[in-house]
Amino acid sequence: MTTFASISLMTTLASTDVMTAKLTIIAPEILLFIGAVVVAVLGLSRAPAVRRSVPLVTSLFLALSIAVTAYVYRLDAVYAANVPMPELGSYAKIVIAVIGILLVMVGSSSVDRRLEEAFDSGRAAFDPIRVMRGEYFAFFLLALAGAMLLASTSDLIWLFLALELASLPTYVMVAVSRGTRRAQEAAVKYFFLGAMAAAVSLYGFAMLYGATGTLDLIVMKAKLAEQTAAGGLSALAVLGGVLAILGISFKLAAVPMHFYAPDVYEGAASHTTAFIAFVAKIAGVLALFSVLSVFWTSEGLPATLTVVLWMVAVLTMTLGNIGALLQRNVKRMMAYSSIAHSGYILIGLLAGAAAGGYQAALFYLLCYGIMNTAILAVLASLERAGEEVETMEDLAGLRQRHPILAWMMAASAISLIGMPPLLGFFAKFTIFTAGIEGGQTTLVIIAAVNSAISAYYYLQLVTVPMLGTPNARTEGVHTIPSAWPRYAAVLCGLGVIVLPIGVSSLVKAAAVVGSENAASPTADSSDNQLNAR
Amino acid sequence: MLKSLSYLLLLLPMLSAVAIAFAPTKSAKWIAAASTSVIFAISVMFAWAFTGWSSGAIAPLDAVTPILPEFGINISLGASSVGVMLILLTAFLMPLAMIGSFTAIREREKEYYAWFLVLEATMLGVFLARDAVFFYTCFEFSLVPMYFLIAIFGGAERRAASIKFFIYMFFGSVFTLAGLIYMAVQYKLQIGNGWSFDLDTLVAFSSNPEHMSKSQQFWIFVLLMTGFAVKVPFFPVHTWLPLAHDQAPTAGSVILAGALLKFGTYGVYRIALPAAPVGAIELDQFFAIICLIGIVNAALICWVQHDVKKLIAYSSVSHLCFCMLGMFSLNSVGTTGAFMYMINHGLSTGALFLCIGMIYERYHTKDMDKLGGLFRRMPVWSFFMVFFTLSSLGLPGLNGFVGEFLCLMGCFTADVDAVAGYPGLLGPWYAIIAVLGLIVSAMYLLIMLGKIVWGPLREPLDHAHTSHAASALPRDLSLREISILTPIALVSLFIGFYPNPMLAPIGKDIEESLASYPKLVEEYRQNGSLVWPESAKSDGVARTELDTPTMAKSR
Amino acid sequence: MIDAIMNSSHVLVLATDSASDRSSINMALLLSAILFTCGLIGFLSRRNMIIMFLCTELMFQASALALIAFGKVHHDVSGEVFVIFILTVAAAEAALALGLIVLLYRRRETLDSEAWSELKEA
Amino acid sequence: MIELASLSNLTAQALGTFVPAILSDATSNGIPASIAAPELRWAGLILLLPVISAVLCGLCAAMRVKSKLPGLITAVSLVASFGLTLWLFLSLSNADGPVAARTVHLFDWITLSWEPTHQHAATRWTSVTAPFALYIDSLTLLWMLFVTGLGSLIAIYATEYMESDVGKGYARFFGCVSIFLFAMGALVMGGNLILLYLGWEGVGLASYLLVGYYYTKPSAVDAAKKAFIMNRIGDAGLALGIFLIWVNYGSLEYSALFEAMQGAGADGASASWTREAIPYLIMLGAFGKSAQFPLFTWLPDAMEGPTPVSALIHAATMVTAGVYLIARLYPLFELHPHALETVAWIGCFTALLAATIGMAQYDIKRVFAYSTVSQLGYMFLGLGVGTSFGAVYHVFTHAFFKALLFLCCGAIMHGMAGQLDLRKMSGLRNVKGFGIISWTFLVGCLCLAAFPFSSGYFSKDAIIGQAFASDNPNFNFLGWVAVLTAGLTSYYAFRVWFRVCGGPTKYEAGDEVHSDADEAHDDDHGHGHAPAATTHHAAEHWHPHGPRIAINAVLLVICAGALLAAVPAYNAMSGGSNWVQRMVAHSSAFEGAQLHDAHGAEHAHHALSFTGIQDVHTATSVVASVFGMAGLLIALYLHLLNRSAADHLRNGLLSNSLTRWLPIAMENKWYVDEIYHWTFRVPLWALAHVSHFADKNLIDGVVVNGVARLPMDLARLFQPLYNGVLQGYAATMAGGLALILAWVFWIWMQGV
Repeated sequence: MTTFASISLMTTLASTDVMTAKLTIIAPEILLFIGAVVVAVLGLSRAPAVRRSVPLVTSLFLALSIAVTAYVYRLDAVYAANVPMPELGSYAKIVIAVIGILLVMVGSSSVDRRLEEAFDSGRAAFDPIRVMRGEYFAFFLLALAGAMLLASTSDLIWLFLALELASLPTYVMVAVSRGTRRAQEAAVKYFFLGAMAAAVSLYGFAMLYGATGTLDLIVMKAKLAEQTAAGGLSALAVLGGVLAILGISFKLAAVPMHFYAPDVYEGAASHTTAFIAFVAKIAGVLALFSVLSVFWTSEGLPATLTVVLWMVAVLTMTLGNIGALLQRNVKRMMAYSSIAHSGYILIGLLAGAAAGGYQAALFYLLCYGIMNTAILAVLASLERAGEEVETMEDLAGLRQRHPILAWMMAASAISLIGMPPLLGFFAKFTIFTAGIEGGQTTLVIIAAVNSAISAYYYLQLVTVPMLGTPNARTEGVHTIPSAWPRYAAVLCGLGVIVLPIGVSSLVKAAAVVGSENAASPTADSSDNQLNAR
Repeated sequence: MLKSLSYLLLLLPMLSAVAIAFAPTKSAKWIAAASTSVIFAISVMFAWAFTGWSSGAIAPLDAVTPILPEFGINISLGASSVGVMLILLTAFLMPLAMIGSFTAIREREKEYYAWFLVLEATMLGVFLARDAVFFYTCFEFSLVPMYFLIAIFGGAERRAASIKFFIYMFFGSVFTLAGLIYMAVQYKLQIGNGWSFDLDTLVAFSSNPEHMSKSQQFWIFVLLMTGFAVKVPFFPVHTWLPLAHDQAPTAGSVILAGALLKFGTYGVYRIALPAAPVGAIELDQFFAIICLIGIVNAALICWVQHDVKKLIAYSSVSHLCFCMLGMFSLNSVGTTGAFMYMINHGLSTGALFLCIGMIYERYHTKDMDKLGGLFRRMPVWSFFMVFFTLSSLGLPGLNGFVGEFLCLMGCFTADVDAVAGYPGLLGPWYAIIAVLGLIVSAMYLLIMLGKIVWGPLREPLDHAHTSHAASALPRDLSLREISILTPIALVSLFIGFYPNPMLAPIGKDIEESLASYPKLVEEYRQNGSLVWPESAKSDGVARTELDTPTMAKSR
Repeated sequence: MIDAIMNSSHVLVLATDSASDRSSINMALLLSAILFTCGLIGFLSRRNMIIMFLCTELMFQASALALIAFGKVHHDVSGEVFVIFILTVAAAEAALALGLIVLLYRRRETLDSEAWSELKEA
Repeated sequence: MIELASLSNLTAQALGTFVPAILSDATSNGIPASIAAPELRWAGLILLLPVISAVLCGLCAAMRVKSKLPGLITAVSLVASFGLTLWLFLSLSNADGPVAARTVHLFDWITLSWEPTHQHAATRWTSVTAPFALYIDSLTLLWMLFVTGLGSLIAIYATEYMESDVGKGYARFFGCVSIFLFAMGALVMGGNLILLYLGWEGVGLASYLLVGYYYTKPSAVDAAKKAFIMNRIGDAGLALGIFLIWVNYGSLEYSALFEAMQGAGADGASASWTREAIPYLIMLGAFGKSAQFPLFTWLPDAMEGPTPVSALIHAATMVTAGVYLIARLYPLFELHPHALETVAWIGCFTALLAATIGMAQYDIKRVFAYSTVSQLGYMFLGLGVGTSFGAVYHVFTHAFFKALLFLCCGAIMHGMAGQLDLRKMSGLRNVKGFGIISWTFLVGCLCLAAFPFSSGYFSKDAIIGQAFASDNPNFNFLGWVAVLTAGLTSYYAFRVWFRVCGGPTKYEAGDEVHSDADEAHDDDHGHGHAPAATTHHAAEHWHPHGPRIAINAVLLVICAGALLAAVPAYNAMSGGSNWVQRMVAHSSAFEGAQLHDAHGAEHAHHALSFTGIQDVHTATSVVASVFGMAGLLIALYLHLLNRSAADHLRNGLLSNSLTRWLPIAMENKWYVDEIYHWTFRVPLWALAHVSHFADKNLIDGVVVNGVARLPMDLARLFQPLYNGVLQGYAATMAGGLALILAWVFWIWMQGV
């Protein structure tokens, strides 16, 4: 009781300092907001060169935000901001921005491409109403800003708003990513189901508030710990926790909130698919960090939440992997793959920070971002008769005409399987290690079986482009004029191969949610928790 | 010296692979042949300089390159005599396989040779690894080059075969990974000294009754064995092998049989058996019975095969089950036999695949019903075929015999030599059933010889028309082909008559790495169970049980 | 199930508040649950996309109501502050929703959500 | 070559008369400890020479030498090897000192030892050592003398016999013969059981390669395969026996082994099955190699090989390896009298069975093949009833006369273009060039039929006499069977001779004249040597041709050997001692206590006492001679004087429904092959198909692919959920949510 009182006292007394500190640590996000405005304006320019510079400007802002993040997270403000996981942002924000740059490269020329061509050729006159590239990249930056904000969440309002900020722009991005009906259908499904999920998590937040009487995460954690110590969590808290987790798991595309994913990923343009696959996932994971850390006590997660997460993890990875087996559409396959990877990440969340689970999950997100972007960048850099290339048949024998793209796709696919010594292996390795250390051996074994299942469909991404024979259909497949998606593919593909050399520092850098953190159990408590079983 | 040689062993194949990728297509095969030969020379130098022959202990090569120091993962190399022998075997077979492919591979040559060199690097890595993760990395990554080799250069069903091969293997080895990680995590939690993935550390740790309870050991053994069993391959999980062998290009089959399958047996010997003695002892009879079924079943299947390559593939299953039977007798004789079997199987089966490849190049069929009496056409080839068949069926005086005899003897005498120095499990009845395999193996191998080497001449009907590709090849073996087979034959003969230089260092190695067994085995034989603390440490050190699902105790 | 939750929150309310407020707060919470359920059921059963969107709004407002009620329980204003943000977000969503719906209507001239089921498992 | 032949001739004489000093008068009970004799390392050359010859033959084959060079190389090296053996024999005979076996360590072969891990460990079991070492005692020497001697002679014979294959299979043939000699040498001289096993399988290999020498003939290939596989069955038993020996006695080296066995005989306490099973497993090996029931069917088929091979491997040497094995391990068998009795029964049964089959065969080589089986049966009978001397003596005499018979058959075949059917040849003694063949053939038959005072007479008598001398009534019964078999033997031997060499001159060419026309490009084919010009009108141009000098000389030498093999027995009769008996007596094959008992009983009472002859051996010779003469006379009547009577007899038997089975069964070899086919091969073959089917469809098809398909099928199960309808998704999500909430609630209730 006294600790709780002192904490709340401290928060009120130091509130002005806290506010400054908070504003300091969200400097990268603020920068992205500014960037969003700038980009939106630039996109309306009459000069084609200016309009064409939009992706570049976007990247510049992202690069700047990396620098700012690197700077800001060396300040004391990080600890003064009274954020449950103060250092989280230093890794998460940089990862988001880096992958963001790659994603910009993938999508740089896709939005409005036909329209711009029409403008260039004089078939159409410039019309500010019809151009969308500016908006697209503005939304792009906003969503990234939302995801980044999730890394420095300190209360439920922030959490909710950041989640919505990460979500709402993506709905629009899906809709405008390409002019087809399928994209709009995808957007509709994404939006409505997303709204429902948001409502669910919001209701969960309300319950959490009801159970603890506070929205501040640190205070809430203390309150819940008190409840636990006093004989168990209240039903309200458990209900709130479950609802919040399930609502957020929509972002992760975790079972049972994953149904939208295949349709949306398939409907959106490839570059947007890459975007939502990564951004939504990292947003969801960061949000789950916050929610789960509230529940961690010295005894670990409450049993009910453990069970729920366990089941969700198992179902997510299993349904994701088996779903992907039947797919001929690469994007749809990658959707299921995304679902499956969420399942693996959930192992890290279940293992807890002390066992290195959060670290593993963060590292996993980075790896997943690179590998997934590589595959979709290859798709984005190809077209057939003006349409996106998205089925296996289109990729058959890709090696013969675009060997580098085929190799990059193969390397990334093999890495996604978890084949050592590629990047994906280290991602899985850290997750598995954390899982076993966190006492989730059974779960790890299930995940291991799942990764074997996944080998089947990932191998298709190797076999078809590398070994398939080109057919009449693939004759029409060629690269799009812009080379940026190809560069992105090569960068990601090389990253998959080369980054393992520096994997040590990457993993070390991900150790931002450590045991010294207030919001997560310490190593001792973890041991005790394990021992108590 | 040893350190730089070991690095060279790993780097040279990789560098050569890169060189091939950038060199002109014409020179690919020459680079491959030259570099694999150089690697063999290096491996011989390595064996020459190797210091662990007499001690039997694993000689660390002090070559530690940290990869993930947070997890204690390094590229650390070390070798025991068994490992060095297998390195020699691998490095010996590689140049032969490469030279053997000169005429068979005419398309996508660069990829072919480059992948083979990558494969060689992984194989040498497995046998040199002293770090569990590095071991696993090499163990697993070998699938990729093999996958490409089968999928690009294989037979008609290559696609299905390669995918099956890959997934089957991968499915098995993820369990091994889980087992390795489990050991490492327990090490970290119980020792509190940070992470270590050093194989010896982990093995010593987990075989200690103070650290691992009975059920933990049991499950660790099960997890580790799952991956190794698929690789060996044990009886019910062997079905990838005939398909993969059948579809793989000749050199692929050679390496698959010669070195890749040894990953499994080596893994069992190097990791599974030393790390989890309780699991091994309790599951010993189960695995032995599996081996027996494998021996007899595969041998019988060989009998009714029409495809000669499949026949040899199934005979591999039978032979490796034999090898594992020897190992699971857990005594000195059997384990030594098992090791000899590994080497000899690599030589003779590898050579048989080479022989069959030579026929396939000429006749484009492996169907025994279409080929016959080739002695008349190709006496030199027939000589080698008969020679290696005899070596494969364990004719004394050739290499196959030593391993086979010792395996059988180890298995047979295991329950009796408890009065002697080195008690083992199993016993005469296992050996008696295994002997049936011996008889049947003579049967199918001689039937094979009777069909393709002896008898009236039978050539495929359309041979005259399809032989345009083979027109470059002489009717009988070319000098190149003879020079591939001759070294293997000579080595076979040498081992057959003078296996002692191999037996002595291996004996030491086996005593070292299975040091905990004799006592436990004897105890098990006397009491039918082992006195092993069910919960090893009760003083507040964390332990996560493998056998209880998390859910049941989550409350 | 809702009963059970209500019962448990009942305990909580008992512990924190006076008996007179108890019933009204419980009623508010019950109402919020009913609203949420109605919203969900409406979302599942109606095909008109505007109605569906309104149902999600209903669910949002149910949460808002619960937040206010809990704020009352805890004598805390932060619940109400949250509600203001929720309203803002709801407005933003509404704008987005309407934009999307108009876009779709232009394409298909229908607001039936089932008309948009081209993307599915093959 | 003639010189070499006469050298061996001389030696054969020497064997009969020469009494080695160290072997003369030792009566020690048990086997003396062996002496390490590093100075005898040169004895390894006996093994090395054939190896060198094999390698050189291989080189000749590789270089496509088109001359008789390989034959010459082999003959020279084998003769040299024989010379060395003789030298070894002489040098050991002249040495002073105790009577003992010499062990010569050549090099380490298999050495496996380990530290005992606890203090109870006995020292013997802490190693498995099998050095490449020789164990030379008088048994070894005896065996090696006739192995290398006959080997040299037959190699010389073959240089001429195989001449039609010069440049084709010639080098291969002699290479294999060399390999055989090496393997046989290792078998006989090897100092431990694993080395014996090496030789054991090695001779099997040589046999396989040589039986299948005419590899284009499917029957030859099948016969080779059958020989190897049946031998493998025996080998497997031998291997298991070797393991058991190690288990029980802790060593595999003879010297240590015999010591341990004598200890075991003394205490005789343990009778665990591991100990009891040893002789039976060893027996399995011996029966496989020596073609005894039930593993005898390969030997007659093995006659597909070239005749010198039949003579050398399948009559004189290799097939006696089983006898050698049991003789070598006689100390072991003496610990198990029941096992010896089994040996006797099986030997006797095989002798009778094979003799009955041999009576009804028309292929002369097959007749003698069955005769070999039958005679081997005698040898095992001898071992079984306790006269290892008798057995070994019979091996010795049989080696000569059976080799002679086969070489005669071969010479006939060679001259008659492969003709072997005794119905199609007659009166060859009058054909030009066949004289020597016919008369040496007669000598061979006389010996085989144990005609009084021939070598076979003495050796067979030693066996049968011992059977009658035994107290064991079973052995007496076996003695009667053996006597009956002796009569049958005499009948079938002379049936052949009277048919082929007696009677009016009449012959047909064999099928090899035609076979060249059938297979125009059959360049490796050919028994005998049908000239190349016989492709058309072959039969008209064909004339039988007699053998030349090499064959004739060898026939004469071996004939002499066959006759002289009786000399030791004469020596014994004239008050001296039988040289062979002394050789046996100073080796591990020495019949220990058992024999002495029998000797004690000899003069008092024996199964042939009714004849009124006190000495059992004399009585036996009389009885056996009566049977033998009866057989001879019947053969004389049926096959020379009144050949139609034979057909009448056969038809008479066939027409009587009660007896018709007899000739049919005999001509069809008692259907043993068929029985094996249906009881072993077919079920196993069916099982193989079942295994294959199960492997392909059940394990791979159902289980593996099923497991692989399971995720797919599961995915299909879930596929309807992804129906693309927004409400559907919402409903599923909400449903999932509700389920989870319900579950959580349930768990929570449980918890509270």
